Amino acid sequence: MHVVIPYVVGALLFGLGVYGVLRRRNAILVLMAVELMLNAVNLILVTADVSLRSALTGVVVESWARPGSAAPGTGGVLALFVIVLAAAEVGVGLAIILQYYRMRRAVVVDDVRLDADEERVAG
Amino acid sequence: MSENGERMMPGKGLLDGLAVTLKTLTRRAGTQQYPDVQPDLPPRSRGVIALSEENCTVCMLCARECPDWCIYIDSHKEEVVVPGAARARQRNVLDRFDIDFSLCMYCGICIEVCPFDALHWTPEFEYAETDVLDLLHDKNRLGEWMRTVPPPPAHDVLGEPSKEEATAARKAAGPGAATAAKTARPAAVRTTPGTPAAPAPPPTPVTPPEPRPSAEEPGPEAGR
Amino acid sequence: MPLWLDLLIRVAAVLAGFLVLPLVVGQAEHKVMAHMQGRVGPMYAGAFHGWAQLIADGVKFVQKEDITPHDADRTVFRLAPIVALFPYLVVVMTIPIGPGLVAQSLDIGLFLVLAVLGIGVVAVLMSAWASANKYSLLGGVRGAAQLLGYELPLVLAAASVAMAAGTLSLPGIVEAWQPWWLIWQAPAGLVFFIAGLAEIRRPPFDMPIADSELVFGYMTEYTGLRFAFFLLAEYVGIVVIAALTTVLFLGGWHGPMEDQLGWLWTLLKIGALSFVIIWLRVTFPRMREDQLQRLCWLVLVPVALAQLVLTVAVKALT
Amino acid sequence: MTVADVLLLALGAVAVGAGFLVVTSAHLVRSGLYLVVSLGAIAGLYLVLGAELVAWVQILVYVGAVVVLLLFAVMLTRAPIGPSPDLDRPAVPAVLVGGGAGLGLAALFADAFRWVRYPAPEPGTAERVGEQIFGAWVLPFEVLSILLLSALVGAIVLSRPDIGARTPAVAEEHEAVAEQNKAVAEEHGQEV
Repeated sequence: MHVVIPYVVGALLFGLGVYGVLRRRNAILVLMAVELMLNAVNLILVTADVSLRSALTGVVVESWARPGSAAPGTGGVLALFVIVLAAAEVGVGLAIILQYYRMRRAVVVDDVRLDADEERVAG
Repeated sequence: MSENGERMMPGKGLLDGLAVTLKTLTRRAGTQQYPDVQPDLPPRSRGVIALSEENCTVCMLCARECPDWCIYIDSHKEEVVVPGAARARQRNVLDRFDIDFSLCMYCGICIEVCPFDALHWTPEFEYAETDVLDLLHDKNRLGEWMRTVPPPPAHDVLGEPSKEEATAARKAAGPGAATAAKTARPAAVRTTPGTPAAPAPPPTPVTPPEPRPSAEEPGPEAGR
Repeated sequence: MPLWLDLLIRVAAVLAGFLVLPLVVGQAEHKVMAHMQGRVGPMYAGAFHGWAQLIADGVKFVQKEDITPHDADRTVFRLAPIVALFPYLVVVMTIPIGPGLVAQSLDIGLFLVLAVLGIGVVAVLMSAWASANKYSLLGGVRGAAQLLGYELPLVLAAASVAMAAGTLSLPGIVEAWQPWWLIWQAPAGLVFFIAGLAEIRRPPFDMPIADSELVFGYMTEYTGLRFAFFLLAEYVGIVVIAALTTVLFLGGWHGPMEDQLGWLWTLLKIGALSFVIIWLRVTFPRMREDQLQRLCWLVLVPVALAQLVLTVAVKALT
Repeated sequence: MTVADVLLLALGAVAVGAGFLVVTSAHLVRSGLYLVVSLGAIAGLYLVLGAELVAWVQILVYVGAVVVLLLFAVMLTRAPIGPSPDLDRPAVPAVLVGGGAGLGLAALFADAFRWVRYPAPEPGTAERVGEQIFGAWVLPFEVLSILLLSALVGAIVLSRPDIGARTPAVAEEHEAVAEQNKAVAEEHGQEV
């Protein structure tokens, strides 16, 4: 198989994610774009698991470079970790957004003023 | 916590509920197979209202008492020359007697107030129509329902004799026997049922011991 | 046997199971529910005791007008029933009926099943939001909260049995199953079954539908064939949950003469569990929304976690 | 071109196309649904790449939970049906940076890997991934679980108004009480 396909797909998805984060004003859409970026990274990790392993056969590497010695699947493990991280990130991120929405009735990122000492609104 | 304050086994209520439904599953269903099997209606079922035209005197009581004004009555007066009488007598003749069953709420007040037993309940209930206008039954249609009016329930054997019976007995026994006749109970003798009673049987003078149709054996079912 | 014939037979078998079993369960629900309520249920369609009622229903649904509300998001609205039905089709494919009798044996079949069942939530949210109806939206939000919550005990209970069997493959779990697991894995089985009921939104867990308060929840605006799809999804859901409980906790095809009659045992167990699902529906009233979440987080999740500990302990001792 | 290549191309096209719609669609909820499609296609890519477990975890966690949470939040924040007018900022910088990053990385990868064939991996089993996680990666795994726990607590604190967002007055009161408690505890500690 030609691993360049998933690599390029991953790169394009990452670009789309960056575009989305910069372009979108709705905080939830920004989160979605972040998910796209994380998935792009995951895809590249999993693909790297395929390509690097076959590229590195016969190459002696330091033990720290490839933990788990010769056992394959490290990319998959990292991808799993990233998925877990994403789940945690979305959980907290959405809690923040919903709390903000409850106070301000808005989820537009541009309007969030981080520097001002805002009066609190009881939720 | 149960009613007497004891703490029950947790989940017992859930199991009890399951037991109830399972028990019902094993029993026969109570569904009546109506179009296939005619329903066994209780006496005095309120189906449709029948009109005995001959009994009606156009007193308009029913139309006036009807809570939703669903009885329409038209009539005219007729002179009847009675030979031997000094004047011709006037008589009300019924032109129109309609009951709109799309309005009727089956309260039965018209039947209650009719002084001459011209209106009757019948257990007939299959008179649904596809057009609501067809639910206006005219007097012919109402008269047809008379076929389906069941005979009135027989007098309770153990009950007090009716007023008419008591009066008749008193008259027959002559003065002084009134008290005895009042307290006399008719003997509960099983007899063959009498003739099917007319919709409004005229009070027949009978003596108390005379056997009457017993309550256990009503007259043959009319109609159907 | 050539590959294409093999494939054809498998696909045909899965489709047949997918279409026939839900009909059987649906008819059983009609009749069992009726008799549990002292009625006789459908009697006319098909000469004998209304056996063809669901087919008649299907014909009726096909004839009905397919209405899409004016304000609805049309594409999403129309896609939702298919998305609701699709995961179950995939799940039916992986359920082993007898020894070697499975449409698609997978190394991590259990994972696939749990993952794909999770897609159902998306269908609920799609139909709820696209209907442009506040009852639908309320039902959908309830449904999402319920499905997300109950996925946790479902996965934990399944993890317990997978740990006990030492494999994630569904046929593998059945092969490893032993009768005493009935006691050992009983709490997990109970949790799985209850959480499964909530996952397919059957009464007493039908708050997302709740016809007395939310009209019909996220299905309010659906008519005709699309509504029939949702109904079919519900009945397939019953079959799937019963089948998964059978395979994971009741030993699938294990029984007397299991080499010849294994499939029969599986089907019998599925049927019995489907009966229990119907029975529960008839018996219990709908729970309140807060009771639902309380049951999930304060009862089912702790029980499932305790079962995991128990499983590990027994595994370590033996 | 092998079957795997065709699958990779098709799934990749779906993933990128749906991803494009995620970041450009003017319909809030639809963007979430496109995200489902995109993530599903990526799960398909994982399957082709032999990471079966990752694929199903992707479906279970991403499609089944993360996207549902996102959709849930979109609906809770009153997403309208139909396009929303003011979703986007000016496009130019975003296009420059995003396009640059995406195309640049793509060019880099294309240059690095060319059109070279790699042997298809044997499908990964759960056993192997398990060995990896609980062998080489057990420490990160434990750290992750702690992170998840803290995220859980954080989300609960944030979304519960009775314990999370407090008015300043109440907060000061709470702090005062906490300080008192601390002082009392310290005294006790000294006595003991």
